[in-house]
Amino acid sequence: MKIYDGGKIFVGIIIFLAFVLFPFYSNTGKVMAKPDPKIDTPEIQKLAVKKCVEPKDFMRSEHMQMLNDWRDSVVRENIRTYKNSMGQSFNMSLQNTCMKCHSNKKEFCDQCHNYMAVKPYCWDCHIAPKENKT
Amino acid sequence: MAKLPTPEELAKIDLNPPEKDWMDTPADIKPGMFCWGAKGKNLKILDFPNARDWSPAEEDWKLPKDWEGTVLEAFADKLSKYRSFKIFMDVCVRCGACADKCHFFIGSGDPKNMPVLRAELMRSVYRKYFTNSGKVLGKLAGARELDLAVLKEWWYYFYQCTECRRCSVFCPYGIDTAEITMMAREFFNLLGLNIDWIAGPVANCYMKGNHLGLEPHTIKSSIEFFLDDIETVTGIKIEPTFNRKGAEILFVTPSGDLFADPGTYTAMGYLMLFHELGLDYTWSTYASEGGNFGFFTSNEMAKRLNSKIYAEAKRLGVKWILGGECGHMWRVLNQYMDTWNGPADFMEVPTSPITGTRFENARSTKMVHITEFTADLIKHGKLKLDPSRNDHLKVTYHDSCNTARGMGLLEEPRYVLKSVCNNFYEMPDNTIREQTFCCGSGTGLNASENMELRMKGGLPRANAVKHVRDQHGVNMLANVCAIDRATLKAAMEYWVPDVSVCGTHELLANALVMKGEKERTQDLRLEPLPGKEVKE
Amino acid sequence: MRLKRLLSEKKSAVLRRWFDDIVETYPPDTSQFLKKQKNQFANPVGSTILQGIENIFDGLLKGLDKNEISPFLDNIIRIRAVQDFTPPQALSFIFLLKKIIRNEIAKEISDNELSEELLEFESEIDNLALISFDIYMQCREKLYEIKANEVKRMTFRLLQQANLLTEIKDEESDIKEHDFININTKGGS
Amino acid sequence: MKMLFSFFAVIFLALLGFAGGKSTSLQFIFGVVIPYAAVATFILGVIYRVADWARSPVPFRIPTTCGQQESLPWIKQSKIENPSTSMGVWARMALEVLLFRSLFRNTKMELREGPKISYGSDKWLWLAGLAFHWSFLVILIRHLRFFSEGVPLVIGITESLDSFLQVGVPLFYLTDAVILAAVTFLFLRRVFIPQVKYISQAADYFPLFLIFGIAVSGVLMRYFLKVHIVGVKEMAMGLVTLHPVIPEGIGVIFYIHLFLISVLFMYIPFSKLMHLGGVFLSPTRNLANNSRIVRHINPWNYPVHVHTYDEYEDDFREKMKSAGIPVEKE
Repeated sequence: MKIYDGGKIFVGIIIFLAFVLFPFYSNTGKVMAKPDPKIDTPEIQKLAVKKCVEPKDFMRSEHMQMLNDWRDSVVRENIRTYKNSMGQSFNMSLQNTCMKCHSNKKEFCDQCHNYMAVKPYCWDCHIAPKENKT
Repeated sequence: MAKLPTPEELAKIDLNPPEKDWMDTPADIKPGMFCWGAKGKNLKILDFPNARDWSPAEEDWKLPKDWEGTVLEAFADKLSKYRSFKIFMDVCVRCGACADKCHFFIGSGDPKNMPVLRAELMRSVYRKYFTNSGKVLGKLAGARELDLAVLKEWWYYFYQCTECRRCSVFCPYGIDTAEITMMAREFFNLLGLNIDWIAGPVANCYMKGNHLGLEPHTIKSSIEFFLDDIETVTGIKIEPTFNRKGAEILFVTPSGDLFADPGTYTAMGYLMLFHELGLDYTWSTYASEGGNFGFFTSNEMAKRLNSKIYAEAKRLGVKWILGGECGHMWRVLNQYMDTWNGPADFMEVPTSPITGTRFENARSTKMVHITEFTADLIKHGKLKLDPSRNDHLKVTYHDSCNTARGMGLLEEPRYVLKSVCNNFYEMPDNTIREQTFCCGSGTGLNASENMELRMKGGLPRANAVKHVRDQHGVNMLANVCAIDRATLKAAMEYWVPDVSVCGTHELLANALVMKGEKERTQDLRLEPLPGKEVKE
Repeated sequence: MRLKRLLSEKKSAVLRRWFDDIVETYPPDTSQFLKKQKNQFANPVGSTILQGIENIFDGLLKGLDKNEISPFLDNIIRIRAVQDFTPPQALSFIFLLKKIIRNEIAKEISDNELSEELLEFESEIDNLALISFDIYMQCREKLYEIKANEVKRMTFRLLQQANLLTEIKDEESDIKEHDFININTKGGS
Repeated sequence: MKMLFSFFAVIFLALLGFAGGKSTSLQFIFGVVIPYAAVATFILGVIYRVADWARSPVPFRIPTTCGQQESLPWIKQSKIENPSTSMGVWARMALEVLLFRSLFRNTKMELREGPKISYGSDKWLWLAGLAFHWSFLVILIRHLRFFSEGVPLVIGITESLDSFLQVGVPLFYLTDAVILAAVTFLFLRRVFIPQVKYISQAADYFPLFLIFGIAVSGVLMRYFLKVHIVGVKEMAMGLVTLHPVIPEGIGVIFYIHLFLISVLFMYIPFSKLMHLGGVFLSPTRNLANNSRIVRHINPWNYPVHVHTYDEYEDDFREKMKSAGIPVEKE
């Protein structure tokens, strides 16, 4: 089989491969650390029932939506109390509710956010908690 | 008795095809739209297969046995030889950008004249025999079998394409219907399905050196007729040479200009220009055809005809070749000749003996277009011109498809025209330069039996001419193509009757002030020059 | 003429219907193109029809003047004369106007007893048709004339050299006169 | 018919993806086997097709010239539209591939009558085509965040540009809207412009529906039927590091999305979508118009039977002599 303009075709194919195989070769040899959000802060340890404001699955997929809603209702409507699906009430506050328990931003929030390359804009306004070096 | 149809019914009869798929609508071969079949004797001269007389209008096309096999074999062969063909079969996304760009579609409204569909006529067969999806899914994949109806449809529509390449300008992948039409015509040729208007000139050109079948002495005597006319107009006697060894330049032009008006006036223009320059050049009776109807037949035939130019240049020992005004001739000379019959290393890089300009852009083929040559002369002030002699003309310029889209010769002829006449007007932007509209009769479709087709195809061009006529009073349509000179004349007669057609060098020769000429009172057409007749 | 006043008020509606109906006489894919492509150079057929019918209609309203109206009829008919139409098909577009007008102002006609005027107006349309036959024939004759002219142009120089003509003929005596013209005039380049 | 067939084909494929995601036993097939097969088919298929094209030579130098040729030094050449150098060809190809130069030509229309809107359709094709292809590229690039650890800056920038409006949570991507709008437009013009409908094949509708399905499932997944996104990335990383894993509880919509993408990748090499490779190989665009300057070689050029000068002279010698035309043999 004769290939005409082989040189150009070859270069083209190499460029094509460089693009499509990027995910493969750029990750060779890397051992992927799965994100491992830690929930063993002192504050959580103190809790009798270790439960967040909503069930874990819901929090996992909807926390961004919830935080967004909280912000809107606090800042725009001055409503500060959140009633969860169980009828319990919470103060809508990132700093005083969420981060009180999850005081370990690096080991909790950042675990997944960095993994997924998501940069939430919470910390554009809020001051990230100062963490003790572990 | 049947009820009389109402006007509405009458108007619609036959014209609204049922909402059927195009594949289910076989071609209706209509008189006025096709050319007569090639004569057996012409095909025989050229050793073409299935040489016999035949008529497209008859049911029986006298096809050879197993013609399907012949076509499919050739199809596979062409796919392996032409990357263009293979890619153009594969990559069309049917976006429709080309659909309304074809002059035949615009003029006829026949949907199979949309370039995309013209190509699909062939792609559908390609899918059936050369792709897996087509083999398996059949019609669902847009595939269909090659049968007689398909062949006839091909024949009808690929002889309604002038290979003008306008569609390829607009296609995002540069798909060029001309390439596909060429392949179709290769197939037809294997089955003896050529047309008379092409096969005749090709046979002539092969045996006698030019399409018209002019024999050597005839060429000489017809040029002598021009010399008489030139003497009448200018008082100057010109003595050109033929087949002269040792000349510096070989001049090759389309033979149409030796016989058909108004091309003849262009030929007179060349003679006058060369005489005025004292150019050391010769005509050839052997390579007496610039154009190449073989190009509308098959690649091989085109090469067979084209070979004469270099062969003759070599025999005569010229330094370089000058080519006259022609359209497809220049596509061939620019894009094919050197590849077929080169290298032309026995010649020198063309250099104008008058200005010393080296034509670096032709340093391999050694062949220069006459408007490049003349534009250079004018730029260097080597010609004495009196453009007022063309003051009775309001001129516009028609770009030939092939010089525009297969070469890019756009400014040279314009520069010449603007230098030799005072009234020059461009047609609208989307009808000139690379977007130029075909005359409607290229690729050997300039017969007379298909006049309706030619008029439809010429409509978009004529329409733009009409616009400048109405706006600026344009009365002369200049061009650099022998087919244009012949066919636009007809198109103008029908669509814009008060516009004449001429070659660029006719106007140049009219304006050219020659040494020792008498006061001119006539133009090359022997018509009185306005403003000059009183002095007589 | 109350009818003509009425029609000039309805002009744009009538013209739109008329244009659509004419365009409908083309195959469906074509008709859509003719309607949509407004560039007069990319779509000479559609724009010629559009301009033509407006001027023809104006001419009818003003009172028929053959010299004034002919060029516009000519523009349309010249195109249809080379398209795939039979003669009646090519000219039927004139008669379409009658029906359109009747539909468009049906109510006004009966309300205002305009049928007398309508009859008169329709006979003007009939006149238009007669002029059109004339133009159509001229176009078709022109086509044949062009064919003849082309041959003449190409053979003119041959005839000038009548001696040559006989010379070739002697040599290829098997060629008939008709063939001779074919061989020696075709190609062109 | 052609349209309905394509539509139901895509629906059927989506259902297959649904079944694959629902059943734990099928998840490995739909999450690992098929994606690997799709990528392999895509890569090998594209290479095969390109190599297959390359097996046919380009016998003649046939660029479609769209501007002034290189000629006399004082005549300005159109160096991109009618290139005579490889630089020019590169520029021409870049304009063609990146900006769809040829499609853009459609807009250059003047002296039109009527309101502007009436003629815009051709420009719309260019705009929709451009919007579609660029969105597709941006979407591909930002998906790379699922396939890389320590996501490269380019991907991050692309993503933040795509979501710069900062609307909604998760941030809304512009390209999601653009690609849906563009695909819809490209579909509608196939349906509503009669001449385009007339030329359309099932192979034209199918990819449109398929890409529409992919985009819709992606949008659903991001904004509405949220999936376990960390799991998605784990799975993606597993695939590219060749240690495939099937994390639990990702959500069935993800499997639909993934399956449709796999189908698209497998479909590309065997369809008109190969225009992605073909556009680079089109001889009317990727060649310089320099055939009078440099001899182009046709590898299968073969000698042909010609009518030589000697034969010609033999035919006409006497006539030539009597006409005073020089001959070789007296």
